[in-house]
Amino acid sequence: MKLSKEKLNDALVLTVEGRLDTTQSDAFEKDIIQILDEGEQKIILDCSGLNYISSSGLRIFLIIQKKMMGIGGQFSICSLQPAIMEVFDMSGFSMIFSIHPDLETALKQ
Amino acid sequence: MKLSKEKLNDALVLTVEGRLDTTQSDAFEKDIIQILDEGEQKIILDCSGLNYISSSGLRIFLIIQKKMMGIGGQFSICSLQPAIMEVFDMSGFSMIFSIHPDLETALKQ
Amino acid sequence: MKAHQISLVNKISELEKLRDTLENLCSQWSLSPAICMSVNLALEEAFTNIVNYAFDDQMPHDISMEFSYAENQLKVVIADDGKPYDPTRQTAPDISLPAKERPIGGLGVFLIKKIMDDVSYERTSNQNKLYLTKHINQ
Amino acid sequence: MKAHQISLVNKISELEKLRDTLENLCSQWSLSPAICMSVNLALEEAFTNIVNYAFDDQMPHDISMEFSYAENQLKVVIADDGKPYDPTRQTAPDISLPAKERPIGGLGVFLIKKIMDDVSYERTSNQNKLYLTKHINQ
Ligand SMILES: Nc1ncnc2c1ncn2[C@@H]1O[C@H](COP(=O)(O)OP(=O)(O)O)[C@@H](O)[C@H]1O
Ligand SMILES: Nc1ncnc2c1ncn2[C@@H]1O[C@H](COP(=O)(O)OP(=O)(O)O)[C@@H](O)[C@H]1O
Repeated sequence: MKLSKEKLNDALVLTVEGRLDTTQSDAFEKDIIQILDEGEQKIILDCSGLNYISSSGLRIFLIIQKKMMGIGGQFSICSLQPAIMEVFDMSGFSMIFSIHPDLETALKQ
Repeated sequence: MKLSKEKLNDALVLTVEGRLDTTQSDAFEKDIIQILDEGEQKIILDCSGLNYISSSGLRIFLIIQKKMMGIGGQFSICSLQPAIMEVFDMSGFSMIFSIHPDLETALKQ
Repeated sequence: MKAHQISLVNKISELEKLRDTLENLCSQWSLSPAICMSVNLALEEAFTNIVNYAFDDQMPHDISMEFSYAENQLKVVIADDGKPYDPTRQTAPDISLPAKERPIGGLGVFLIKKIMDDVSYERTSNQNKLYLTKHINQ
Repeated sequence: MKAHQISLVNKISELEKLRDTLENLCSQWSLSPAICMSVNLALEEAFTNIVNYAFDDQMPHDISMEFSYAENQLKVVIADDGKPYDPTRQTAPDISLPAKERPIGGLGVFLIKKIMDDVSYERTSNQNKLYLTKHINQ
Protein backbone atom coordinates (compact mmCIF):
# COMPACT_ATOMS: atom_id res chain seq x y z
CA MET A 1 0.00 0.00 0.00
CA LYS A 2 1.25 3.46 -0.93
CA LEU A 3 -0.56 6.69 -0.08
CA SER A 4 0.30 10.05 -1.63
CA LYS A 5 -1.38 13.45 -1.54
CA GLU A 6 -1.58 16.48 -3.74
CA LYS A 7 -3.61 19.69 -3.57
CA LEU A 8 -5.50 20.28 -6.82
CA ASN A 9 -7.65 23.42 -6.94
CA ASP A 10 -9.76 23.39 -3.79
CA ALA A 11 -9.46 19.64 -3.27
CA LEU A 12 -6.96 17.45 -1.52
CA VAL A 13 -6.42 14.43 -3.74
CA LEU A 14 -5.22 11.29 -2.00
CA THR A 15 -3.95 8.47 -4.14
CA VAL A 16 -3.87 4.97 -2.75
CA GLU A 17 -2.04 2.22 -4.59
CA GLY A 18 -1.56 -1.49 -4.07
CA ARG A 19 -3.41 -3.60 -1.52
CA LEU A 20 -5.52 -2.58 1.45
CA ASP A 21 -5.57 -5.82 3.36
CA THR A 22 -5.36 -6.53 7.08
CA THR A 23 -1.57 -6.35 7.06
CA GLN A 24 -1.65 -2.83 5.58
CA SER A 25 -4.68 -1.26 7.17
CA ASP A 26 -3.08 0.01 10.38
CA ALA A 27 -0.51 2.02 8.43
CA PHE A 28 -3.23 3.34 6.13
CA GLU A 29 -5.46 4.29 9.04
CA LYS A 30 -2.62 6.16 10.78
CA ASP A 31 -1.75 8.15 7.64
CA ILE A 32 -5.39 8.92 6.96
CA ILE A 33 -6.19 10.09 10.48
CA GLN A 34 -3.19 12.41 10.36
CA ILE A 35 -4.40 13.90 7.07
CA LEU A 36 -7.99 14.25 8.31
CA ASP A 37 -6.75 16.07 11.39
CA GLU A 38 -5.57 18.89 9.14
CA GLY A 39 -9.25 19.69 8.60
CA GLU A 40 -9.44 19.68 4.79
CA GLN A 41 -12.98 20.39 3.60
CA LYS A 42 -12.82 18.53 0.30
CA ILE A 43 -11.04 15.24 -0.12
CA ILE A 44 -10.97 12.97 -3.16
CA LEU A 45 -9.56 9.47 -2.84
CA ASP A 46 -8.17 8.28 -6.17
CA CYS A 47 -8.32 4.47 -6.22
CA SER A 48 -7.11 3.83 -9.76
CA GLY A 49 -4.09 1.95 -8.37
CA LEU A 50 -5.97 0.09 -5.64
CA ASN A 51 -6.21 -3.56 -6.62
CA TYR A 52 -7.33 -5.36 -3.48
CA ILE A 53 -9.41 -4.43 -0.46
CA SER A 54 -10.65 -6.44 2.50
CA SER A 55 -13.02 -5.52 5.31
CA SER A 56 -10.19 -3.87 7.19
CA GLY A 57 -9.73 -1.46 4.31
CA LEU A 58 -13.47 -0.88 3.95
CA ARG A 59 -13.55 -0.04 7.64
CA ILE A 60 -11.21 2.89 7.08
CA PHE A 61 -13.18 4.18 4.09
CA LEU A 62 -16.22 4.32 6.36
CA ILE A 63 -14.23 6.12 9.06
CA ILE A 64 -13.19 8.79 6.54
CA GLN A 65 -16.78 9.23 5.41
CA LYS A 66 -18.08 9.58 8.95
CA LYS A 67 -15.35 12.07 9.91
CA MET A 68 -15.89 14.18 6.80
CA MET A 69 -19.65 14.21 7.37
CA GLY A 70 -18.95 15.23 10.95
CA ILE A 71 -17.15 18.40 9.86
CA GLY A 72 -19.60 19.08 7.03
CA GLY A 73 -16.91 18.41 4.44
CA GLN A 74 -16.99 16.60 1.12
CA PHE A 75 -15.49 13.21 0.53
CA SER A 76 -15.58 11.34 -2.72
CA ILE A 77 -13.92 8.34 -4.30
CA CYS A 78 -12.90 7.99 -7.92
CA SER A 79 -11.57 5.46 -10.42
CA LEU A 80 -12.47 2.26 -8.62
CA GLN A 81 -11.27 -0.85 -10.45
CA PRO A 82 -14.11 -3.24 -11.37
CA ALA A 83 -13.04 -5.85 -8.80
CA ILE A 84 -13.03 -3.26 -6.02
CA MET A 85 -16.37 -1.89 -7.18
CA GLU A 86 -17.71 -5.42 -6.80
CA VAL A 87 -16.60 -5.52 -3.17
CA PHE A 88 -18.24 -2.13 -2.68
CA ASP A 89 -21.45 -3.49 -4.19
CA MET A 90 -21.43 -6.61 -2.04
CA SER A 91 -21.05 -4.62 1.13
CA GLY A 92 -23.51 -1.84 0.29
CA PHE A 93 -20.64 0.66 0.17
CA SER A 94 -21.55 1.81 -3.33
CA MET A 95 -24.70 3.29 -1.77
CA ILE A 96 -23.00 5.34 0.94
CA PHE A 97 -20.17 7.08 -0.89
CA SER A 98 -19.97 9.64 -3.66
CA ILE A 99 -18.26 7.70 -6.42
CA HIS A 100 -16.94 9.19 -9.65
CA PRO A 101 -15.71 7.36 -12.74
CA ASP A 102 -12.44 9.33 -12.94
CA LEU A 103 -10.41 12.06 -11.25
CA GLU A 104 -11.27 14.65 -13.87
CA THR A 105 -14.99 14.23 -13.16
CA ALA A 106 -14.42 14.18 -9.41
CA LEU A 107 -12.43 17.45 -9.52
CA LYS A 108 -15.14 19.17 -11.52
CA GLN A 109 -17.78 18.62 -8.88
CA MET B 1 -42.93 7.65 -14.74
CA LYS B 2 -42.99 11.23 -13.52
CA LEU B 3 -40.25 13.77 -14.15
CA SER B 4 -40.00 17.08 -12.34
CA LYS B 5 -37.32 19.76 -12.18
CA GLU B 6 -36.18 22.39 -9.76
CA LYS B 7 -33.24 24.80 -9.69
CA LEU B 8 -31.29 24.49 -6.43
CA ASN B 9 -28.25 26.76 -6.09
CA ASP B 10 -26.24 26.30 -9.26
CA ALA B 11 -27.70 22.90 -10.07
CA LEU B 12 -30.75 21.77 -11.95
CA VAL B 13 -32.25 18.90 -9.98
CA LEU B 14 -34.37 16.47 -11.94
CA THR B 15 -36.50 14.04 -10.00
CA VAL B 16 -37.70 10.87 -11.68
CA GLU B 17 -40.32 8.71 -10.03
CA GLY B 18 -41.96 5.39 -10.82
CA ARG B 19 -40.87 3.02 -13.57
CA LEU B 20 -38.51 3.55 -16.47
CA ASP B 21 -39.48 0.62 -18.63
CA THR B 22 -39.87 0.29 -22.39
CA THR B 23 -43.41 1.69 -22.29
CA GLN B 24 -42.21 4.88 -20.56
CA SER B 25 -38.82 5.51 -22.05
CA ASP B 26 -39.89 7.47 -25.12
CA ALA B 27 -41.69 10.05 -22.99
CA PHE B 28 -38.72 10.23 -20.62
CA GLU B 29 -36.27 10.64 -23.49
CA LYS B 30 -38.35 13.45 -25.03
CA ASP B 31 -38.57 15.36 -21.73
CA ILE B 32 -34.88 14.87 -21.06
CA ILE B 33 -33.71 16.01 -24.48
CA GLN B 34 -35.81 19.14 -24.13
CA ILE B 35 -34.22 19.91 -20.77
CA LEU B 36 -30.69 19.19 -22.02
CA ASP B 37 -31.26 21.54 -24.94
CA GLU B 38 -31.49 24.41 -22.45
CA GLY B 39 -27.76 23.94 -21.91
CA GLU B 40 -27.62 23.58 -18.10
CA GLN B 41 -24.04 23.02 -16.92
CA LYS B 42 -24.83 21.06 -13.78
CA ILE B 43 -27.58 18.48 -13.58
CA ILE B 44 -28.40 16.12 -10.73
CA LEU B 45 -30.87 13.31 -11.30
CA ASP B 46 -32.61 12.35 -8.06
CA CYS B 47 -33.67 8.70 -8.32
CA SER B 48 -35.07 8.20 -4.81
CA GLY B 49 -38.50 7.49 -6.30
CA LEU B 50 -37.31 5.36 -9.21
CA ASN B 51 -38.26 1.77 -8.51
CA TYR B 52 -37.74 -0.05 -11.81
CA ILE B 53 -35.45 0.40 -14.77
CA SER B 54 -34.88 -1.67 -17.90
CA SER B 55 -32.30 -1.33 -20.65
CA SER B 56 -34.45 1.28 -22.37
CA GLY B 57 -34.12 3.48 -19.28
CA LEU B 58 -30.40 2.80 -18.94
CA ARG B 59 -30.02 3.86 -22.55
CA ILE B 60 -31.31 7.34 -21.72
CA PHE B 61 -29.05 7.68 -18.68
CA LEU B 62 -26.10 7.03 -20.97
CA ILE B 63 -27.38 9.57 -23.49
CA ILE B 64 -27.54 12.22 -20.76
CA GLN B 65 -24.00 11.41 -19.65
CA LYS B 66 -22.62 11.60 -23.17
CA LYS B 67 -24.40 14.89 -23.88
CA MET B 68 -23.24 16.47 -20.64
CA MET B 69 -19.68 15.34 -21.26
CA GLY B 70 -19.97 16.80 -24.74
CA ILE B 71 -20.68 20.30 -23.38
CA GLY B 72 -18.16 19.93 -20.55
CA GLY B 73 -20.95 19.96 -17.97
CA GLN B 74 -21.49 17.97 -14.80
CA PHE B 75 -24.01 15.20 -14.46
CA SER B 76 -24.56 13.14 -11.37
CA ILE B 77 -27.10 10.72 -10.00
CA CYS B 78 -28.23 10.43 -6.41
CA SER B 79 -30.33 8.27 -4.11
CA LEU B 80 -30.49 5.09 -6.15
CA GLN B 81 -32.64 2.40 -4.57
CA PRO B 82 -30.73 -0.84 -3.88
CA ALA B 83 -32.55 -2.76 -6.63
CA ILE B 84 -31.70 -0.08 -9.19
CA MET B 85 -28.09 0.05 -7.97
CA GLU B 86 -27.96 -3.68 -8.67
CA VAL B 87 -29.00 -3.13 -12.27
CA PHE B 88 -26.36 -0.42 -12.52
CA ASP B 89 -23.76 -2.85 -11.15
CA MET B 90 -24.76 -5.62 -13.55
CA SER B 91 -24.45 -3.36 -16.54
CA GLY B 92 -21.24 -1.59 -15.52
CA PHE B 93 -23.16 1.67 -15.16
CA SER B 94 -21.96 2.19 -11.59
CA MET B 95 -18.48 2.72 -13.08
CA ILE B 96 -19.41 5.40 -15.59
CA PHE B 97 -21.56 7.81 -13.59
CA SER B 98 -20.95 10.07 -10.62
CA ILE B 99 -23.22 8.57 -7.99
CA HIS B 100 -24.06 10.15 -4.64
CA PRO B 101 -25.84 8.58 -1.69
CA ASP B 102 -28.31 11.46 -1.30
CA LEU B 103 -29.34 14.81 -2.73
CA GLU B 104 -27.73 16.77 0.08
CA THR B 105 -24.33 15.23 -0.71
CA ALA B 106 -24.83 15.68 -4.44
CA LEU B 107 -25.68 19.37 -4.04
CA LYS B 108 -22.60 19.99 -1.93
CA GLN B 109 -20.21 18.84 -4.63
CA MET C 1 -45.56 -28.01 -9.22
CA LYS C 2 -47.07 -24.58 -9.74
CA ALA C 3 -47.63 -23.41 -13.29
CA HIS C 4 -49.25 -20.67 -15.33
CA GLN C 5 -49.38 -19.68 -18.98
CA ILE C 6 -50.14 -16.41 -20.76
CA SER C 7 -50.43 -15.29 -24.36
CA LEU C 8 -49.25 -11.86 -25.36
CA VAL C 9 -49.49 -10.09 -28.68
CA ASN C 10 -46.41 -8.44 -30.18
CA LYS C 11 -47.00 -4.94 -28.83
CA ILE C 12 -44.91 -3.10 -26.25
CA SER C 13 -48.08 -2.16 -24.35
CA GLU C 14 -48.43 -5.85 -23.39
CA LEU C 15 -45.59 -5.31 -20.91
CA GLU C 16 -48.20 -4.13 -18.46
CA LYS C 17 -49.99 -7.47 -18.64
CA LEU C 18 -46.67 -9.27 -18.27
CA ARG C 19 -45.89 -7.27 -15.17
CA ASP C 20 -49.32 -7.82 -13.60
CA THR C 21 -49.12 -11.55 -14.26
CA LEU C 22 -45.67 -11.82 -12.76
CA GLU C 23 -46.57 -9.80 -9.69
CA ASN C 24 -49.59 -12.01 -9.08
CA LEU C 25 -47.57 -15.19 -9.49
CA CYS C 26 -44.80 -13.92 -7.23
CA SER C 27 -47.24 -13.14 -4.47
CA GLN C 28 -49.03 -16.51 -4.89
CA TRP C 29 -45.73 -18.37 -4.92
CA SER C 30 -44.21 -16.25 -2.12
CA LEU C 31 -41.33 -14.94 -4.18
CA SER C 32 -39.72 -11.74 -2.90
CA PRO C 33 -40.31 -8.35 -4.57
CA ALA C 34 -36.58 -8.24 -5.40
CA ILE C 35 -36.80 -11.53 -7.32
CA CYS C 36 -40.02 -10.42 -8.97
CA MET C 37 -38.40 -7.18 -10.10
CA SER C 38 -35.32 -8.77 -11.59
CA VAL C 39 -37.27 -11.54 -13.35
CA ASN C 40 -39.61 -8.85 -14.68
CA LEU C 41 -36.56 -7.08 -16.08
CA ALA C 42 -35.26 -10.21 -17.82
CA LEU C 43 -38.68 -10.97 -19.31
CA GLU C 44 -39.19 -7.38 -20.43
CA GLU C 45 -35.87 -7.49 -22.28
CA ALA C 46 -36.70 -10.77 -23.99
CA PHE C 47 -40.25 -9.71 -24.87
CA THR C 48 -39.19 -6.27 -26.16
CA ASN C 49 -36.57 -7.86 -28.40
CA ILE C 50 -39.13 -10.20 -29.92
CA VAL C 51 -41.51 -7.31 -30.58
CA ASN C 52 -38.72 -5.16 -32.05
CA TYR C 53 -36.73 -7.68 -34.03
CA ALA C 54 -38.52 -10.97 -34.63
CA PHE C 55 -41.08 -9.98 -37.23
CA ASP C 56 -40.81 -8.25 -40.58
CA ASP C 57 -44.50 -8.24 -41.41
CA GLN C 58 -46.94 -5.83 -39.78
CA MET C 59 -49.17 -8.68 -38.57
CA PRO C 60 -50.12 -9.53 -35.00
CA HIS C 61 -48.22 -12.50 -33.58
CA ASP C 62 -48.69 -14.54 -30.46
CA ILE C 63 -45.90 -14.66 -27.89
CA SER C 64 -46.50 -17.19 -25.16
CA MET C 65 -44.94 -17.40 -21.73
CA GLU C 66 -45.13 -20.44 -19.51
CA PHE C 67 -44.23 -19.98 -15.87
CA SER C 68 -43.52 -22.77 -13.44
CA TYR C 69 -42.09 -22.99 -9.97
CA ALA C 70 -40.84 -26.14 -8.26
CA GLU C 71 -37.85 -27.18 -6.16
CA ASN C 72 -36.59 -23.61 -5.79
CA GLN C 73 -36.43 -23.17 -9.53
CA LEU C 74 -38.49 -20.55 -11.27
CA LYS C 75 -38.75 -21.40 -14.96
CA VAL C 76 -40.11 -19.38 -17.82
CA VAL C 77 -40.44 -20.61 -21.40
CA ILE C 78 -40.96 -17.92 -24.01
CA ALA C 79 -42.17 -19.04 -27.44
CA ASP C 80 -42.59 -16.97 -30.59
CA ASP C 81 -42.95 -17.68 -34.30
CA GLY C 82 -40.53 -14.97 -35.42
CA LYS C 83 -37.30 -15.35 -37.35
CA PRO C 84 -34.76 -17.70 -35.81
CA TYR C 85 -32.67 -15.95 -33.14
CA ASP C 86 -30.50 -17.60 -30.51
CA PRO C 87 -29.61 -15.13 -27.75
CA THR C 88 -27.24 -17.60 -26.08
CA ARG C 89 -24.90 -16.91 -29.02
CA GLN C 90 -25.06 -13.14 -28.63
CA THR C 91 -21.60 -11.81 -27.67
CA ALA C 92 -21.48 -9.79 -24.45
CA PRO C 93 -20.93 -6.03 -24.58
CA ASP C 94 -17.74 -4.67 -22.97
CA ILE C 95 -19.12 -3.17 -19.77
CA SER C 96 -15.72 -1.87 -18.66
CA LEU C 97 -15.57 0.88 -21.29
CA PRO C 98 -15.73 4.52 -20.18
CA ALA C 99 -18.95 6.42 -20.96
CA LYS C 100 -17.56 8.06 -24.08
CA GLU C 101 -16.80 4.75 -25.72
CA ARG C 102 -19.87 2.84 -24.62
CA PRO C 103 -22.38 2.22 -27.36
CA ILE C 104 -25.98 3.20 -26.69
CA GLY C 105 -27.97 -0.02 -26.27
CA GLY C 106 -26.90 -3.62 -26.54
CA LEU C 107 -27.60 -4.48 -22.89
CA GLY C 108 -30.87 -6.40 -23.15
CA VAL C 109 -29.62 -9.92 -23.81
CA PHE C 110 -26.71 -9.33 -21.44
CA LEU C 111 -29.09 -8.47 -18.59
CA ILE C 112 -31.18 -11.58 -19.26
CA LYS C 113 -28.06 -13.72 -18.87
CA LYS C 114 -26.93 -11.86 -15.76
CA ILE C 115 -30.28 -12.24 -14.02
CA MET C 116 -31.20 -15.79 -14.98
CA ASP C 117 -29.03 -18.68 -13.81
CA ASP C 118 -29.66 -20.70 -16.90
CA VAL C 119 -30.60 -19.61 -20.41
CA SER C 120 -31.08 -22.08 -23.22
CA TYR C 121 -32.54 -21.91 -26.69
CA GLU C 122 -34.23 -24.26 -29.08
CA ARG C 123 -35.64 -23.81 -32.56
CA THR C 124 -38.57 -26.16 -33.19
CA SER C 125 -40.33 -26.16 -36.59
CA ASN C 126 -41.24 -22.47 -36.88
CA GLN C 127 -40.78 -21.45 -33.23
CA ASN C 128 -38.10 -19.86 -31.08
CA LYS C 129 -38.17 -21.29 -27.59
CA LEU C 130 -36.22 -19.61 -24.87
CA TYR C 131 -35.86 -21.48 -21.55
CA LEU C 132 -35.04 -19.28 -18.58
CA THR C 133 -34.32 -20.61 -15.09
CA LYS C 134 -33.71 -18.76 -11.87
CA HIS C 135 -32.61 -20.48 -8.64
CA ILE C 136 -34.45 -19.11 -5.65
CA ASN C 137 -32.72 -19.28 -2.25
CA GLN C 138 -35.19 -18.27 0.34
CA MET D 1 -8.87 -34.04 -8.35
CA LYS D 2 -6.33 -31.33 -7.59
CA ALA D 3 -5.47 -30.69 -3.95
CA HIS D 4 -3.10 -28.77 -1.74
CA GLN D 5 -2.72 -28.17 1.98
CA ILE D 6 -0.99 -25.46 4.01
CA SER D 7 -0.39 -24.80 7.70
CA LEU D 8 -0.42 -21.25 8.96
CA VAL D 9 0.31 -19.91 12.41
CA ASN D 10 -2.10 -17.47 14.07
CA LYS D 11 -0.39 -14.26 13.01
CA ILE D 12 -1.74 -11.66 10.61
CA SER D 13 1.58 -11.64 8.73
CA GLU D 14 0.75 -15.15 7.50
CA LEU D 15 -1.74 -13.54 5.09
CA GLU D 16 1.15 -13.09 2.72
CA LYS D 17 1.78 -16.84 2.62
CA LEU D 18 -1.93 -17.42 2.14
CA ARG D 19 -1.99 -15.05 -0.78
CA ASP D 20 1.10 -16.55 -2.45
CA THR D 21 -0.28 -20.06 -2.07
CA LEU D 22 -3.62 -19.08 -3.54
CA GLU D 23 -2.07 -17.22 -6.45
CA ASN D 24 0.09 -20.24 -7.29
CA LEU D 25 -2.86 -22.63 -7.09
CA CYS D 26 -5.02 -20.37 -9.21
CA SER D 27 -2.42 -20.19 -11.93
CA GLN D 28 -1.82 -23.99 -11.80
CA TRP D 29 -5.54 -24.68 -11.87
CA SER D 30 -6.26 -21.97 -14.48
CA LEU D 31 -8.59 -19.97 -12.29
CA SER D 32 -9.07 -16.33 -13.29
CA PRO D 33 -7.45 -13.45 -11.37
CA ALA D 34 -10.96 -12.22 -10.49
CA ILE D 35 -11.84 -15.54 -8.85
CA CYS D 36 -8.46 -15.65 -7.14
CA MET D 37 -8.97 -12.17 -5.74
CA SER D 38 -12.42 -12.80 -4.35
CA VAL D 39 -11.49 -16.17 -2.83
CA ASN D 40 -8.44 -14.48 -1.32
CA LEU D 41 -10.77 -11.95 0.24
CA ALA D 42 -13.04 -14.62 1.75
CA LEU D 43 -10.06 -16.55 3.14
CA GLU D 44 -8.45 -13.41 4.53
CA GLU D 45 -11.65 -12.60 6.41
CA ALA D 46 -11.94 -16.10 7.85
CA PHE D 47 -8.27 -16.28 8.76
CA THR D 48 -8.18 -12.81 10.33
CA ASN D 49 -11.20 -13.65 12.46
CA ILE D 50 -9.55 -16.79 13.76
CA VAL D 51 -6.38 -14.87 14.63
CA ASN D 52 -8.35 -12.07 16.29
CA TYR D 53 -11.08 -13.95 18.09
CA ALA D 54 -10.45 -17.68 18.40
CA PHE D 55 -7.74 -17.77 21.05
CA ASP D 56 -7.50 -16.29 24.52
CA ASP D 57 -4.01 -17.53 25.30
CA GLN D 58 -0.91 -15.91 23.81
CA MET D 59 0.32 -19.21 22.37
CA PRO D 60 1.00 -20.06 18.74
CA HIS D 61 -1.73 -22.17 17.12
CA ASP D 62 -1.88 -23.99 13.85
CA ILE D 63 -4.54 -23.01 11.31
CA SER D 64 -4.74 -25.38 8.38
CA MET D 65 -6.23 -24.81 4.96
CA GLU D 66 -6.99 -27.57 2.50
CA PHE D 67 -7.64 -26.56 -1.08
CA SER D 68 -9.17 -28.77 -3.72
CA TYR D 69 -10.55 -28.26 -7.18
CA ALA D 70 -12.70 -30.69 -9.12
CA GLU D 71 -15.82 -30.55 -11.27
CA ASN D 72 -15.88 -26.76 -11.34
CA GLN D 73 -15.96 -26.59 -7.56
CA LEU D 74 -13.19 -24.90 -5.65
CA LYS D 75 -13.28 -26.09 -2.04
CA VAL D 76 -11.38 -24.84 0.96
CA VAL D 77 -11.53 -26.37 4.41
CA ILE D 78 -10.21 -24.21 7.24
CA ALA D 79 -9.46 -25.92 10.55
CA ASP D 80 -8.44 -24.33 13.85
CA ASP D 81 -8.40 -25.41 17.49
CA GLY D 82 -9.82 -22.16 18.84
CA LYS D 83 -13.04 -21.64 20.78
CA PRO D 84 -16.19 -22.91 19.07
CA TYR D 85 -17.56 -20.40 16.58
CA ASP D 86 -20.10 -21.06 13.85
CA PRO D 87 -20.12 -18.22 11.29
CA THR D 88 -23.13 -19.66 9.48
CA ARG D 89 -25.16 -18.50 12.47
CA GLN D 90 -23.81 -14.97 12.38
CA THR D 91 -26.65 -12.53 11.57
CA ALA D 92 -26.05 -10.33 8.53
CA PRO D 93 -25.38 -6.61 8.96
CA ASP D 94 -27.93 -4.18 7.51
CA ILE D 95 -26.09 -2.96 4.42
CA SER D 96 -28.88 -0.56 3.45
CA LEU D 97 -28.17 1.86 6.29
CA PRO D 98 -26.83 5.34 5.48
CA ALA D 99 -23.18 6.04 6.37
CA LYS D 100 -24.04 7.79 9.62
CA GLU D 101 -25.83 4.77 11.01
CA ARG D 102 -23.51 2.09 9.71
CA PRO D 103 -21.39 0.49 12.38
CA ILE D 104 -17.64 0.31 11.75
CA GLY D 105 -16.79 -3.34 11.04
CA GLY D 106 -18.96 -6.41 11.04
CA LEU D 107 -18.52 -7.15 7.33
CA GLY D 108 -16.05 -10.05 7.39
CA VAL D 109 -18.38 -13.01 7.78
CA PHE D 110 -20.90 -11.34 5.51
CA LEU D 111 -18.33 -11.07 2.70
CA ILE D 112 -17.37 -14.73 3.11
CA LYS D 113 -21.00 -15.71 2.58
CA LYS D 114 -21.42 -13.35 -0.36
CA ILE D 115 -18.34 -14.65 -2.15
CA MET D 116 -18.62 -18.36 -1.49
CA ASP D 117 -21.59 -20.30 -2.87
CA ASP D 118 -21.69 -22.66 0.04
CA VAL D 119 -20.51 -22.20 3.62
CA SER D 120 -20.89 -24.91 6.23
CA TYR D 121 -19.51 -25.46 9.67
CA GLU D 122 -18.70 -28.43 11.85
CA ARG D 123 -17.26 -28.71 15.35
CA THR D 124 -15.24 -31.91 15.73
CA SER D 125 -13.64 -32.73 19.10
CA ASN D 126 -11.59 -29.57 19.67
CA GLN D 127 -11.65 -28.18 16.14
CA ASN D 128 -13.64 -25.66 14.15
CA LYS D 129 -13.98 -26.78 10.56
CA LEU D 130 -15.26 -24.34 8.00
CA TYR D 131 -16.14 -25.73 4.56
CA LEU D 132 -16.18 -23.18 1.78
CA THR D 133 -17.21 -23.93 -1.80
CA LYS D 134 -17.17 -21.74 -4.86
CA HIS D 135 -18.70 -22.75 -8.19
CA ILE D 136 -16.48 -21.82 -11.09
CA ASN D 137 -18.10 -21.16 -14.49
CA GLN D 138 -15.40 -20.79 -17.01
N1 LIG E 1 -35.79 -11.89 -30.87
C1 LIG E 1 -34.84 -11.40 -31.69
N2 LIG E 1 -34.88 -11.63 -33.02
C2 LIG E 1 -33.92 -11.15 -33.85
N3 LIG E 1 -32.86 -10.44 -33.44
C3 LIG E 1 -32.75 -10.17 -32.12
C4 LIG E 1 -33.72 -10.63 -31.20
N4 LIG E 1 -33.33 -10.23 -29.95
C5 LIG E 1 -32.17 -9.54 -30.12
N5 LIG E 1 -31.82 -9.49 -31.41
C6 LIG E 1 -30.58 -8.86 -31.94
O1 LIG E 1 -29.61 -8.81 -30.91
C7 LIG E 1 -29.17 -7.48 -30.69
C8 LIG E 1 -28.86 -7.25 -29.21
O2 LIG E 1 -30.04 -7.18 -28.45
P1 LIG E 1 -30.03 -6.50 -27.03
O3 LIG E 1 -28.89 -7.08 -26.26
O4 LIG E 1 -31.37 -6.62 -26.42
O5 LIG E 1 -29.69 -4.95 -27.29
P2 LIG E 1 -30.47 -3.86 -28.16
O6 LIG E 1 -31.88 -4.30 -28.33
O7 LIG E 1 -30.34 -2.62 -27.34
O8 LIG E 1 -29.69 -3.77 -29.46
C9 LIG E 1 -30.28 -6.60 -31.24
O9 LIG E 1 -29.79 -5.34 -31.64
C10 LIG E 1 -30.82 -7.43 -32.40
O10 LIG E 1 -30.04 -7.22 -33.54
N1 LIG F 1 -13.26 -17.39 14.60
C1 LIG F 1 -14.02 -16.69 15.48
N2 LIG F 1 -14.07 -17.03 16.78
C2 LIG F 1 -14.83 -16.34 17.64
N3 LIG F 1 -15.60 -15.30 17.31
C3 LIG F 1 -15.61 -14.89 16.02
C4 LIG F 1 -14.83 -15.57 15.04
N4 LIG F 1 -15.04 -14.96 13.86
C5 LIG F 1 -15.91 -13.97 14.08
N5 LIG F 1 -16.27 -13.91 15.38
C6 LIG F 1 -17.23 -12.95 15.98
O1 LIG F 1 -18.12 -12.51 14.95
C7 LIG F 1 -18.10 -11.08 14.85
C8 LIG F 1 -18.30 -10.66 13.40
O2 LIG F 1 -17.15 -10.93 12.66
P1 LIG F 1 -16.92 -10.16 11.28
O3 LIG F 1 -18.16 -10.28 10.47
O4 LIG F 1 -15.68 -10.67 10.66
O5 LIG F 1 -16.75 -8.61 11.66
P2 LIG F 1 -15.68 -7.89 12.59
O6 LIG F 1 -14.48 -8.81 12.72
O7 LIG F 1 -15.40 -6.63 11.88
O8 LIG F 1 -16.40 -7.67 13.89
C9 LIG F 1 -16.79 -10.66 15.45
O9 LIG F 1 -16.85 -9.34 15.95
C10 LIG F 1 -16.57 -11.72 16.53
O10 LIG F 1 -17.25 -11.34 17.71
